[in-house]
Amino acid sequence: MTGNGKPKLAMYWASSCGGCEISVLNIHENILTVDEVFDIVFFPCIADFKIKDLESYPDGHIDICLFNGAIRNSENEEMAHLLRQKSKVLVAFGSCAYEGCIPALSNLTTKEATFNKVYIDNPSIDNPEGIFPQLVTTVEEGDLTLPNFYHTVKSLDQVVDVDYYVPGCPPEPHQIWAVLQVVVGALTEGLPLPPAGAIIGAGTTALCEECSREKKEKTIKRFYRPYEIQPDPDQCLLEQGIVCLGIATRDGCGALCPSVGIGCRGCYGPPDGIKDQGAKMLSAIASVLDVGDESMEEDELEELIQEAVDTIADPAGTFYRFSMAHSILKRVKNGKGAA
Amino acid sequence: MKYGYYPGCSMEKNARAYHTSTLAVTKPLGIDLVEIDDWNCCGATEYIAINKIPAYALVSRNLALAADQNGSTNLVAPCSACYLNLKKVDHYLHEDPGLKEKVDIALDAGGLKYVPGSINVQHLLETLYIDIGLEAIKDKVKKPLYSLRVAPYYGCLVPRPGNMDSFDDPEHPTSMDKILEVLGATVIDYPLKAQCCGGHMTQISEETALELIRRLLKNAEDNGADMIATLCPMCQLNLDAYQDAVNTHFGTKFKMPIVYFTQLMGLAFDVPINELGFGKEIVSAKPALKKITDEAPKPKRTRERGKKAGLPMPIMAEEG
Amino acid sequence: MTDMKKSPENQEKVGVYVCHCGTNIAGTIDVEDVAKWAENNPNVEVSRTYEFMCSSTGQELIENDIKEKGLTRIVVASCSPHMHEKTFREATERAGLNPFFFEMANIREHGSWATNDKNAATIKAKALVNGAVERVVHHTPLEKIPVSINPNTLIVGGGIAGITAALELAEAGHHVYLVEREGTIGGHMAQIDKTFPTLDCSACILTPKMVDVGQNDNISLLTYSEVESVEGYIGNFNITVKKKARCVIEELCTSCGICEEKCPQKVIDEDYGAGLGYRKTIYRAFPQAVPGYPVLDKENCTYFQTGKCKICEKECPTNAIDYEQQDEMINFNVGNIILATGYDLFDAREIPQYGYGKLSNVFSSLEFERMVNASGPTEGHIVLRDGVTHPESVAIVHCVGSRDQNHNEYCSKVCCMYSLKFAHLVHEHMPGAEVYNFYIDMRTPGKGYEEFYNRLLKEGTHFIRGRVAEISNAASHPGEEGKIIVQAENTLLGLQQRTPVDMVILSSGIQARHDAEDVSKLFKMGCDYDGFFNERHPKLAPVSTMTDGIFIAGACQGPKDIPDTVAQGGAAASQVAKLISQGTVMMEPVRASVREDECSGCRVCNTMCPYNAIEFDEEKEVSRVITALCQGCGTCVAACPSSVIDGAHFTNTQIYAELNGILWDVQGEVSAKQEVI
Amino acid sequence: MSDQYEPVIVGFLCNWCSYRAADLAGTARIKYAPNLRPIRVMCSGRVDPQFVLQALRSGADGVLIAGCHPGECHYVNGNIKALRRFSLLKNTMKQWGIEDERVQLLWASASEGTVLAAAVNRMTEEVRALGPLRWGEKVLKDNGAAQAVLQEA
Repeated sequence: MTGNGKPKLAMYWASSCGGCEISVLNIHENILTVDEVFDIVFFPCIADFKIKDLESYPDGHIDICLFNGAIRNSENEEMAHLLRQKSKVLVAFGSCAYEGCIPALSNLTTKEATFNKVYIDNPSIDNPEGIFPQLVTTVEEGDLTLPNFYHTVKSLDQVVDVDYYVPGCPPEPHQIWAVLQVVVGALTEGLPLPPAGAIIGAGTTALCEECSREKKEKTIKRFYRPYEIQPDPDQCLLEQGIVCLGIATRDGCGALCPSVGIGCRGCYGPPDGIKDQGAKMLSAIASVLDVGDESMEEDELEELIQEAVDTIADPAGTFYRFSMAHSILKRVKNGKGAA
Repeated sequence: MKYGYYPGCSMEKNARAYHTSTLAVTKPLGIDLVEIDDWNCCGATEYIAINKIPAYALVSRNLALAADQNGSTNLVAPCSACYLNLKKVDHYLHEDPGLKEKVDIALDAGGLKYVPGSINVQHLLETLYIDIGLEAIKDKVKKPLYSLRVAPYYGCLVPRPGNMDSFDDPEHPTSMDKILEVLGATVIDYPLKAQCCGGHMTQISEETALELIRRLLKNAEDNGADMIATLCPMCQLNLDAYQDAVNTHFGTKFKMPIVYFTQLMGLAFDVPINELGFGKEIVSAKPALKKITDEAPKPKRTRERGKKAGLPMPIMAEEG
Repeated sequence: MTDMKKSPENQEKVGVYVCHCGTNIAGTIDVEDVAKWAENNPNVEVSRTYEFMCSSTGQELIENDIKEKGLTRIVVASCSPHMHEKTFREATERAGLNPFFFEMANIREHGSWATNDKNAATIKAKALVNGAVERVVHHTPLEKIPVSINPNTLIVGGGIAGITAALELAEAGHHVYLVEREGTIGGHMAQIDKTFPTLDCSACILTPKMVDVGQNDNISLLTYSEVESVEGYIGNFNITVKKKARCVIEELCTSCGICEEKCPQKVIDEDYGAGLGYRKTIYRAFPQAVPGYPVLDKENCTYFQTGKCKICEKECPTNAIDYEQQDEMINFNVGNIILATGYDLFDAREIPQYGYGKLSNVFSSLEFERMVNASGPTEGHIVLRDGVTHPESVAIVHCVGSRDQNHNEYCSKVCCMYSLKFAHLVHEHMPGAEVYNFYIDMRTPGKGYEEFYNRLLKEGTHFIRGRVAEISNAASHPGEEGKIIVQAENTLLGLQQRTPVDMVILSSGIQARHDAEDVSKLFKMGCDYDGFFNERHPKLAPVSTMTDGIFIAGACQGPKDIPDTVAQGGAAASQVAKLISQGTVMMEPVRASVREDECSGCRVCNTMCPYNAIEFDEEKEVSRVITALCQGCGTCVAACPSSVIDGAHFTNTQIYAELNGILWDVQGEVSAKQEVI
Repeated sequence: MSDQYEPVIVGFLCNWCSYRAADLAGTARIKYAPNLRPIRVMCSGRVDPQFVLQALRSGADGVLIAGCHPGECHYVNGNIKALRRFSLLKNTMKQWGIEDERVQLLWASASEGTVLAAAVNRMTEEVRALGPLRWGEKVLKDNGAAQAVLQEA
């Protein structure tokens, strides 16, 4: 607890890959400004902090906490509650905290299936007795405990109240810097903060806004996986039959992936006013599938269309790659589902 | 392709010509007919009428054997009566569980069992027309039967109305017409082509049978047929063997050869004539066969103008 | 949903009115319970039941509550919105609310009438009412869209239906474009000799009307023409018509007929002449044809085939022949369209066992019409195909292609009557000839029809009740030699009956035009299973279609005799006249609109609209809906991946609200935080 | 109503064909399963897959989308677009573990009251056979019991 009066910054890493931290460091020399402006009070990834340090802070001690990572287990949840309690402003930082991201893809299967995959079926695993991690393991020295692995991966706002969201997997450095500036402005010059619950560090409309590719009327006969096709450098990828989630994804990243010929993955989440990014994407994509017309026999029609939609492998995984935890259904029905 | 083959009682006897010609033409068309081992009589047209359960059991046995042997789910019967019986029984067993129960007991006694619907019963005509198709048949034609005026005769069993998923129009069948057409023959369209030949009436009430036969022969002749092509041993026998009786009874002078459509296919395929069983017919087909020309006959005008002051006939669909 | 309860609309004051509809609803649904239960909804201010909400007192109930209780939204739970939505919207409006602040719950057609299970019906009714309440609070005020009606009208088809409609409108002072595929108007009626049951000569009553059409300045007659494209919507359709080259310059032609007289080439007249007579290759279908200009038949014209002849050109006194004439595209605007495209006759060749085309003395009904027609190829003499012999016996076969599972299952309505007419004509022309009518059932509904049947019974026609199995020349005994034998089971005697005759007439049924489906697509309206055009309502809107501004008349809607056809022609005309005199129509404001500032310009919606109502602004790189063209289907709304297209009156918010409303009893709603993981 | 479990099926009916088909079924007093809860949309092409998911999320056991027969759509081909979305949605649903019978697409013209009624009866039985879905409580709330100790995994 330093008394230097600088606003206090915390960043925590729950269920995620750590890309968010790297992305923060990616703001280059600005990181010095961050260090100048902020008093970093909890940031396990870059400096040695212990939970007891955190617990020792008075409530609301932290001015802004960037929380990245999804809620996969009981430890993640405990930390979420703790940081919420200690922070004035809690930011769901990055796609995992915001809407579940890759970890939440496991909501498409069951905890059991996941465990079997990881501890039994995995070729690099040698586990003949089929031992799974235990919540509690008693050894001479006493009980060892592990966090409880939940059935469903959740986003941060599904366990605690969140003030702001910064989307992206990871958030783009320039956006991070913009966000920090806003906060700094608010803390130092008393500038207004964005309304609570706002999505900051991103645009409001869909990515096509930022995408420089030429867009025409869309008439798609089938879809291709990236390796199946050499995309035209200037034309809209979707029109070429490459699944690009840009049409249903919030802008702000500068359309990085499409600019290098890779369809947008959708990591910035849906633009304003969309309940379910995957469903919306699904709807749009199916709509522009230009196969079958009203003159055909019903069976023939259904067959043709089925053929065409079958060219999209793993639709759920594709359309919900990042937004699973925020999707309408959130997870697979018990037992059944893709496994 | 492999097909189960149910010759029935007549094929190797009075209908030898049908049998041999069938084997002779199916081979080049890639149809591999495998005779059902240890088959029995189909009960013909009478037995079912007299004593149902045994009759059904009798037929079911053949179905069971077919299902049991040679791996093909298709069973071909060239005889119309055999065909209809097999198909009918398969259908009834499927529709009527009560009946199936009884029949199963009979089959079981013989260590057999049959799942209705597991065998697809086909008449030879169906196999050729549907499975093989006109194109394939056309490809095999080496000596077209130009100028031979043939009246296709279907009899009453194959196109029988209500025959489950019949492969041709029961009221106006045309499958044999189309096959004869691709053979190059001139097909005679005549109204009685699907009417009764008298069947076993010849044994029960000859009078009736002869009248039915006479009508058929006359109608074919009036429409200018050189010969009649049949697909059923019974029909062939009645029209051929009783022609003499008809002539004496009605004082007519019919000399209408009655052959099997497979014999004509054989001719067109240029199969050696001795493999086709010609000469077994009572009214010789030879004179008629002489009419075959190397050149296709001139197509008659698409639209017959009435004579002077006459009124034009309607254009026929396929022409107009 | 929780987020919706937060919304300010929550303060709306909703009035709920549950209708008894006598016992129609109250008999199955506990309306009192539903009304009481509805009060629990925080949005509901008053909830009542009433005997008949659609009655004037029922409507006043709503109006008073709005005025006295300051209701802001209205829900009526009664019949289908297709029945009374309009009624209650008007009531709502009368009391000063926007009519679209009303929502209907269909608890009769979809509720009380669909089940006997009272409990289930009541639960369902609650769901539907709740859905309507939740939905209506999210309704926004909408204004109907006024569309001005172009007073011109397009009529497609110059048969008696089209002619009637055209004259009705033209005489009312409105301009009409009458488009006819053939060279002359007149249609099937012009081919017919006499009309049942009155037996007045078809031509005598038809041709004067045809002449009127030709002479009426308000009618632009486009014969030998077909509609190529139809764009737009009620009040303002843009029509393109292809005027096929008839190789005759209409301005110069005096219809003197010399070209036709001198033309050396004779062909069988398949269309007007039903294939029974002959015509020249430059010809008028019949002398009274309107317009009188001939048509040159390029397929058969010696000049077009061989490059030689040109006799017509040489003979024409006014140099009206132009072999180089090209098809011409004509474009014009109309406010309404009447389709009167008529019917095709069932082709008897489809029933080979009836021998048509094979047995020379089997005739189609149309052939016979031409034959008995004094101006026909035989000058009205009834003869066999040889053109000279008079038949001594004639069989008339009803229901050819009709009431037949293999062909058309429906009854063609006119065949019985015209078959009776045929029988009468045979008796009249050839007393002593035997006439046999083979019928399934005798159907003679209509003024004077049954009497006509009785008259035929007296005239000595043999009526045999039985469907004909086959018609052949296969004699089974000497008495049948040289005859045509009609085989049928006489179902009254229960006997198979073979009837040898000299002549057979096949009374073919009425079918939809072979290209009816293309036409219905061209005009963006529906066809039924048999290919006849769909009316808006089988009883209450027989000449309207689901597409505003497009009407149908005559046999294109289903089999009809001349009186019905004429009546429909008139009805369609009056429908159009009504719209023209209104000047403008108010269109449902159910329309899509793009929130352009939020549109990313992805162009997904661009291909969605069947009416091309979505345009892309290359400048701003956003898509835009042209309201006038939008029909409000909402396909683009569902497609828009960033939800920036709003479908007025069917917004996402409204549908989600209704959805969660009707699922009131199964929600089991748990906020994300309560969800156990 | 008997004690047997009564599925709740949400029906998105198009204004021109299937909604009128349901009207006709009623007018003709055809009795069919009261389990369908209709929502009127102008065209089956208006049905946003989000609606289907939300319906299931909000407790429906099944969703029926009904439109005009292909070629008969009042809006020319809105139903074709519905079919395209439906086909892709079904592929996706499979991955969510949602049985095909729970989300169905039906063509019913305004004159096919019987068709609609029959379809609703059939679907009701199919869904009844599958048992309740009730996503909120059954899938999300007691989803494999949170306190499940890892041994069970």
